[in-house]
Amino acid sequence: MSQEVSLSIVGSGGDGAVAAGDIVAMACAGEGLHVIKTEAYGPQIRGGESSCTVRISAEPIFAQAGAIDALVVFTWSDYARFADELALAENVVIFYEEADAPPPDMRGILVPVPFKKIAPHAKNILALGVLAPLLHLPLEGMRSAVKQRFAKKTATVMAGTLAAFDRGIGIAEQLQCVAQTLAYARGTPRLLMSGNEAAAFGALHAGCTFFAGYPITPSSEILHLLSEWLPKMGGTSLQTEDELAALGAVIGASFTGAKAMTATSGPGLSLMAEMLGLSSTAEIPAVIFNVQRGGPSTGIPTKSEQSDLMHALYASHGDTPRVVLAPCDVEDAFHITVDAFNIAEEYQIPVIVLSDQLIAQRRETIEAGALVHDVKRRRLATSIPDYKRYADTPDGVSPMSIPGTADAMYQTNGLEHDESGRPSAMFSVHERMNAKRHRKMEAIGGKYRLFRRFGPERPDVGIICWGSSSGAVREALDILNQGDLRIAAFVPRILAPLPAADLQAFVDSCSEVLVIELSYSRQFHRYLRSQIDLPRAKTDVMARSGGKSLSVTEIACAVRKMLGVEALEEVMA
Amino acid sequence: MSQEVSLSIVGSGGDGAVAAGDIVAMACAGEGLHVIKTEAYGPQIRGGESSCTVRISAEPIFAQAGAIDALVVFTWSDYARFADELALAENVVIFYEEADAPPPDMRGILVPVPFKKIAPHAKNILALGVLAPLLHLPLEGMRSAVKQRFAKKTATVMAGTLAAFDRGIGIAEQLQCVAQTLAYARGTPRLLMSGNEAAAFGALHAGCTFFAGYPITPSSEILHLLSEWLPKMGGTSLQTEDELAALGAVIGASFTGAKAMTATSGPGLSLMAEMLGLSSTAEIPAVIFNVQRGGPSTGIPTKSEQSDLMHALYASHGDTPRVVLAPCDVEDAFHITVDAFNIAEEYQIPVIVLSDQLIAQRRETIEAGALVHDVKRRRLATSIPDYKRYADTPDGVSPMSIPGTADAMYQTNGLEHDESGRPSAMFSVHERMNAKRHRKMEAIGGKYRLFRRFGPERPDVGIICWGSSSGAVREALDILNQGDLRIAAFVPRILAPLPAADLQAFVDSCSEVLVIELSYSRQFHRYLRSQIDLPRAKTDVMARSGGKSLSVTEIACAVRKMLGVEALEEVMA
Amino acid sequence: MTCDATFTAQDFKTDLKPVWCPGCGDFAVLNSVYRALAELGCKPHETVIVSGIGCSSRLPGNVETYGFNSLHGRALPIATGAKLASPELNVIAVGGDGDGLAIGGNHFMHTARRNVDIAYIMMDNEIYGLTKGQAGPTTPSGDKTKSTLYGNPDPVVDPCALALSFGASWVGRAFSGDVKGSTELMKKAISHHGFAFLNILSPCVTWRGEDQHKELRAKMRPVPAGHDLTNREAALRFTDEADDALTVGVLYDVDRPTLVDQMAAISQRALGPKGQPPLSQFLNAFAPQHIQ
Amino acid sequence: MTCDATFTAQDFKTDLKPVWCPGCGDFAVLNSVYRALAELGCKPHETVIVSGIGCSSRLPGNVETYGFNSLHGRALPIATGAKLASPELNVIAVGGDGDGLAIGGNHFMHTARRNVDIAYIMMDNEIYGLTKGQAGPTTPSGDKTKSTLYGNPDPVVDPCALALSFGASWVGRAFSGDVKGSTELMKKAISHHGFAFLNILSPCVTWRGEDQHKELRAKMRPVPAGHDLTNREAALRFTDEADDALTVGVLYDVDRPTLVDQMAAISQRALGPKGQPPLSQFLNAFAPQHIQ
Ligand SMILES: Cc1ncc(C[n+]2csc(CCOP(=O)(O)OP(=O)(O)O)c2C)c(N)n1
Ligand SMILES: Cc1ncc(C[n+]2csc(CCOP(=O)(O)OP(=O)(O)O)c2C)c(N)n1
Ligand code: SF4
Ligand code: SF4
Ligand SMILES: [Mg+2]
Ligand SMILES: [Mg+2]
Repeated sequence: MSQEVSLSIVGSGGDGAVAAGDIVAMACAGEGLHVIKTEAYGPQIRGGESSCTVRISAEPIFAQAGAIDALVVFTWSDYARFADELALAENVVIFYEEADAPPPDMRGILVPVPFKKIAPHAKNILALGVLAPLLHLPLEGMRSAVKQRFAKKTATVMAGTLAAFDRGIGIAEQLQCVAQTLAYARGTPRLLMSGNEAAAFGALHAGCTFFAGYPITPSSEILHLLSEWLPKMGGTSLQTEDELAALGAVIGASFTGAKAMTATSGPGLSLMAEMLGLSSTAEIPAVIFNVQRGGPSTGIPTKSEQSDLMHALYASHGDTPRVVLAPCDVEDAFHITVDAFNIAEEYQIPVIVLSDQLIAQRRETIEAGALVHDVKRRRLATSIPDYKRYADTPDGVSPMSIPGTADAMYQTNGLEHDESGRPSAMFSVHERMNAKRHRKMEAIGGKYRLFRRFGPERPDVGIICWGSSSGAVREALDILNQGDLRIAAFVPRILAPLPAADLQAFVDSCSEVLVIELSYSRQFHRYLRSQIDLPRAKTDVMARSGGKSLSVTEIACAVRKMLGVEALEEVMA
Repeated sequence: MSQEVSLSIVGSGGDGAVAAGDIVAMACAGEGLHVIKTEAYGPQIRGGESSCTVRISAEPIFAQAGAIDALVVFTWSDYARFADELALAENVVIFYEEADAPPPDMRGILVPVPFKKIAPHAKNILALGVLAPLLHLPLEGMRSAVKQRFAKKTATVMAGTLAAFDRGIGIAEQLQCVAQTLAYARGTPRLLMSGNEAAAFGALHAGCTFFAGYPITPSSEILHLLSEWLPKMGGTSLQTEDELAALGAVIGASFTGAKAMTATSGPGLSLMAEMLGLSSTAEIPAVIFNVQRGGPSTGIPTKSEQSDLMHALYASHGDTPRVVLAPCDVEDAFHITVDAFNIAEEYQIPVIVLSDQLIAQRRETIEAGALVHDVKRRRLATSIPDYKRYADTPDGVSPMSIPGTADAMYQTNGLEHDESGRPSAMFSVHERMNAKRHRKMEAIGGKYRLFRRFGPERPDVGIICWGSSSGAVREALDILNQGDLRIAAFVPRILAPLPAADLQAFVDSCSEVLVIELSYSRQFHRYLRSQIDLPRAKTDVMARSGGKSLSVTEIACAVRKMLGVEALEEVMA
Repeated sequence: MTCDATFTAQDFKTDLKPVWCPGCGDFAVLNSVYRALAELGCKPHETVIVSGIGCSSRLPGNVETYGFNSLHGRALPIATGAKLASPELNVIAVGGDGDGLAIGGNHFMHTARRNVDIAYIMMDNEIYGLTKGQAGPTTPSGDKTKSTLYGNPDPVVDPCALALSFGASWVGRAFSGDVKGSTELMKKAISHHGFAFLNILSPCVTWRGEDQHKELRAKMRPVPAGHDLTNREAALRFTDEADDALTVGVLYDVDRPTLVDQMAAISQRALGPKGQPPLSQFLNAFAPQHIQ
Repeated sequence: MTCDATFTAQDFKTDLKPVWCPGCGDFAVLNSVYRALAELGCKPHETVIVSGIGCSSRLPGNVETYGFNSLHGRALPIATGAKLASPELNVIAVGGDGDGLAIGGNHFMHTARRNVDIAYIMMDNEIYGLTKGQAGPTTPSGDKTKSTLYGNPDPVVDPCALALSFGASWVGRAFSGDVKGSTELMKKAISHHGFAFLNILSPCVTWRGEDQHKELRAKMRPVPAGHDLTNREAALRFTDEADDALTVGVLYDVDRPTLVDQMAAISQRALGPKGQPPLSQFLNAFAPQHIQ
């Protein structure tokens, strides 16, 4: 018995590996369990190999599965594709298609099952039936989840599917093998959402009424969901001809008062560099939701990486203030999105959210009650005598009028301009306006000190990381701190303006510092150096390419190596 | 008598202020003098106010004019526009249009001249006639320069123009005023070129055979010159529909073996972010010549700034290696352009040159003999058995085959790919290829330690600056080091990879460090912090918006203030 | 578009001095804009003028409405966003030939295709004015310019022909020197339900020479009587005229659903008979359901 | 283009497995490419295939020539640079409808206008395939897709109509299921002197359903005898057909100077009678001249 299990299903297109994972995840969410579900695909557009991994736990979890306790393999050649990415537990139980012999060097408890013979059209559900009793997964919940998933199928198909599930249970009962089983107490059902879904909900919650976007993996779900929901909520969603037009339309909509957003991934964000500068200079709120994938260039569209950081921080010629936020997990994708709107609107500035494929596309359980967040509004100008659109103010924010407002008309532009918005090439105006625009960053920094801190005070090692890496780091802390080590972590959720004072205090409090990131060129580390004092002598960096998600073990090893305690036994759960 | 004089002519469109400046500059270049000529314009597209300033010296000079010794004003309202930008010497002599009374608070030696009455169509040449004898400018040289400038005019017009010049001389002879006069010995004639002209020549010298660009101030002269010259030299110049297409065409041409370049300014560079990543990932050489202007967004197109640095260093999502070079002056625009081609070709990497409006559009004398520079070639693959386009090598450079080569065909892409160029989503391939691509940066850094260092060893203050700022810094050193101060400067000409070891050694050798840049958000300083150790306690930053060029006095004051020697008397020449 | 208040042409002037060269055709375009807005009775504060970058794109700064001189080539996406988010506004886009046909050509295509309910006024001087005289898509083939010293290698395009192929529902052509004609055409373009494209030939005295004015005026002729405004093939013929002809007037005018109409219909379909759901309904798809 | 060596269709295959879904129309396009190249006698190493991003744009990876799967929408500028810099190469561009008409629409316009001497093959499945089924410019109006749940609000475009309006000098349409017909049309497109645009309808079984194949085949009919290939108006009529018709074949074919021709002429004019000057002559304009 264990408080958690992880299972993985590997197959080809049509095998329904991913659907099976969804069903398990939803069933467990219904029991109030904590779940994190991830998927992976081969290069084939469809019909290629896919794998789906579900980690289920009675206690809160923050990272995708580490070692797999139970594995279903429909074809070994498909498994081979993912072998690198799937860590198998010592005593893993493997249910494989009887007709396909396992490779000779395959370790684990190997159990052949005639999936194809018994349920040629519902192999995946049959497999769930086998897994459920062995792992102690909720049988009724799984039946419900199957019905929910196939709600649109005919009664006959549904009946056949449920029968396959029961056949699986029957098979399991005859098996002699012992798998890791789950022990838990049933709780309030949880939502099961992906980061993209949470972000779309966050946008709607924040009052977004305009979305424009261009499809791109792994962000398209936001386009799909907002195309479905905005028209219901009195808003508009537009698929544009390209990303330049998408951000352009967002700026146009926002100019007339709408809360507006676009969503994209690296290549699209690159194309938005010029428009970003316009939003910043004309001081028109805009939210740019960017889901990072493997780069550079077209890179690896389906995998996660943290390498759009520098582009997000610095793209666009000239001195262009912008805000950069980064969610830590699925639920946080909701909060950060609302914050993005709040900051964009309150400070009339472009806000880039840097999510990543791992957060965006993994499904995670969250408490429905957690999805609340204060919503802020724009500082509007209404019929001000002698209205000056860019009037200088202590925090740099000038009241903004919107078309339709009489007596507060203005003509704006991306040229340097004076308080009225008149183009000016004068140095004095330029310096004053640069100062005004950048002053907003100070104001935001003062108000939005968004970060998370985990672990004990005065740590031996203080980890600094961001975005999806924080999940694995948080779990690594739990493991590492079980002995006498004192490891802590600081995770900024706002990257620009960076909460530099808080971060510096953290760094100063640490004996050693470890920066962790999924960027080959160490973008985060370089950025931190530019913003705070990070003494070389006490700083280590664990940076590598994305394309494989950060594991808890990887982090634990890095910390131990740093402290020279490699020899220590593993204390993994 | 002095070894240098500076003069300025201010007028409206049609007054010919700029033409007059050109003539003086060319005449002085013919005498072997050192000249730096700058222009400034109001917002009017044509017919608006303009000013032209020429600094002439018997000794080498590196910065535009400081205090103006002689000023010609055709209309005081035009002068008012530039008053902020023109520093007048204590004893400035001002020749103004008799019909337009000077403002009451105007200081200086005010001399009314009936320009309009005497030479309504050649006021500017008349003014030159007045200035020439008073400042001891070369009379014959100026006549030649007038002829050269108006070579295409009719004989009658030419005669009238020359007559105006002589009338001016006549007027000068009757004047009682004493101006700063120039003392010099005639030398070998020099070339008079702008940075854009030198860069276009550099490209041709380097063997560029393909140019594609889209017009944009202040880089268009490169497009114009290469459109004129490439067709003569067996190459091709293409004006594309936009900047994305321009860099795309460059990459396409380079893919087939051509040495290829584009030129642009901030907004265009922003649009090139995605293509830049393709060049880097597919490892196709490309030279991107970017002339910085005031930003952000459309900003101030006609003025200089150093604020495209971060975009040049970091634009494009993902970990995208690229090289960034920056010329220090007009002659250097030639050398850096040749280096840009050399590096791009040798290392199959995109190279961005960051020039700026001040270098690009000012005209400066240079020695014709200085325009020589070694030219390098691409590492070509020819019929290699089992050819692998991206074969891993110690320096990361893989032999490149070009279409037309049999038995070395390959299919490339911007996806992550293996040694053969095959798309791959595998982590191990991704990490290996990221490493290979970034290894080239190390190789370049080892070979191209491009920087300039001025001033004594172990300085009290070490200035770090880049690009056009270095001219004023160099002159400030000369002044500051006249007393007991020991001031030095380090000017990297390659910004990525930064010559970090050399720069660190410099920093370590300085008691204090002053970073100087024209970027409100201190881009250079932030970048330096990320790359080297720049202790806060000994570092000061002098950063401000562009839009007004850096003056020698400004720098000298900053250094003195830093050292607490403000009280010291000015030692300005 | 609300058009009931009374504002004079004068009321639409800002006190910013136009930056154009003396003699530039854009002055006349600006005058026509003032008049058209006044004569249509447009309310300044309910009007938005969006432009790109270029000499011509400076126009919004001179008109006392909401104005936005944006980025080179990007006026139309911004105008689209403005119109979709606030359909009650009168949204007008203006810009140059380079802005709209070179760098902005793709947005022209898609904005016309979608029939976004805006008027798009292209101030066509057959050259890149602001950047000092390079060839653009409307520069005659063979012409020598700053960037085409040996003659422009590219064939010239007719902006109206493109607008027609892109699916614009209203297409007109004007000559800026003819302020009265231009004003009338602008009024029609602004009043049109859907995407209205008006190409105004507007001379650039600085880079196309002083004669462009005279030449254009000499070529100008009205749309012949009897031209069927709903016939695209017929309209296209005016875009392939002899060198000495320039037909001005409305070339094409049809009514089809605009993008605003389409979005309204989508909203209707999305809402269904039950009307706006509570936002919490969004979460249903992500909540485990107990299904018997 | 050099076309004298003998390579078989087989010789043009790389050993990379295509990533397409079983049943995807693009397999047939690939087959036609192999055959066309072989039958034309193209030399693999003198052929360059450039694509954008999309399912269709993966094609160059499967063809044993020089190949470049570049960026979404940017195949044509890259192909233009390749052709201008190396006119002796046989340059072919391929890609999807979204790639060429949405994000890449502007390059399509200008590359056609300039008559760049390349063949451009658009694999048109009326959908964004790679990103999993969003509407594109060729998706029928009203269709429900991932991004248009309540029906596509945008009018559909005909790529051949656009090509004709942009000035393409050769325009053809094919159906990928008709490998023989497609091969013949590709051969003509590749051999054409100038910009040749071939729209190949290529079903996406995954996002447009299994019926797209059958439907397209049923609609397919040849260009009627007597069609004047130099008549643009006539060609345009095939781009505005009834819903149940899909005319395949060459729609338009004229000869006019290509951009390569124009550039050669420019070089001639630049050189003048004296031929290539020494580079040092560049500096003359910047050297003070002693003029008496
Ligand atoms: C991205 C970008 N590229 C280039 C420019 C430079 N630029 C400014 S205006 C212009 C063209 C102007 O031509 P047109 O649109 O015809 O307007 P006109 O000045 O002739 O009225 C160009 C290329 C820019 N501002 N932004
Ligand atoms: C700049 C950029 N935006 C978006 C994408 C995502 N993307 C990849 S392929 C594609 C569209 C594919 O449609 P199409 O061109 O018709 O090709 P198909 O897959 O249908 O063959 C998109 C939007 C991208 N790669 N780059
Ligand atoms: S350059 Fe031409 S278009 Fe621009 S303002 Fe002058 S005349 Fe008008
Ligand atoms: S998604 Fe469609 S276009 Fe893409 S490979 Fe599959 S069937 Fe072909
Ligand atoms: Mg123009
Ligand atoms: Mg498609």
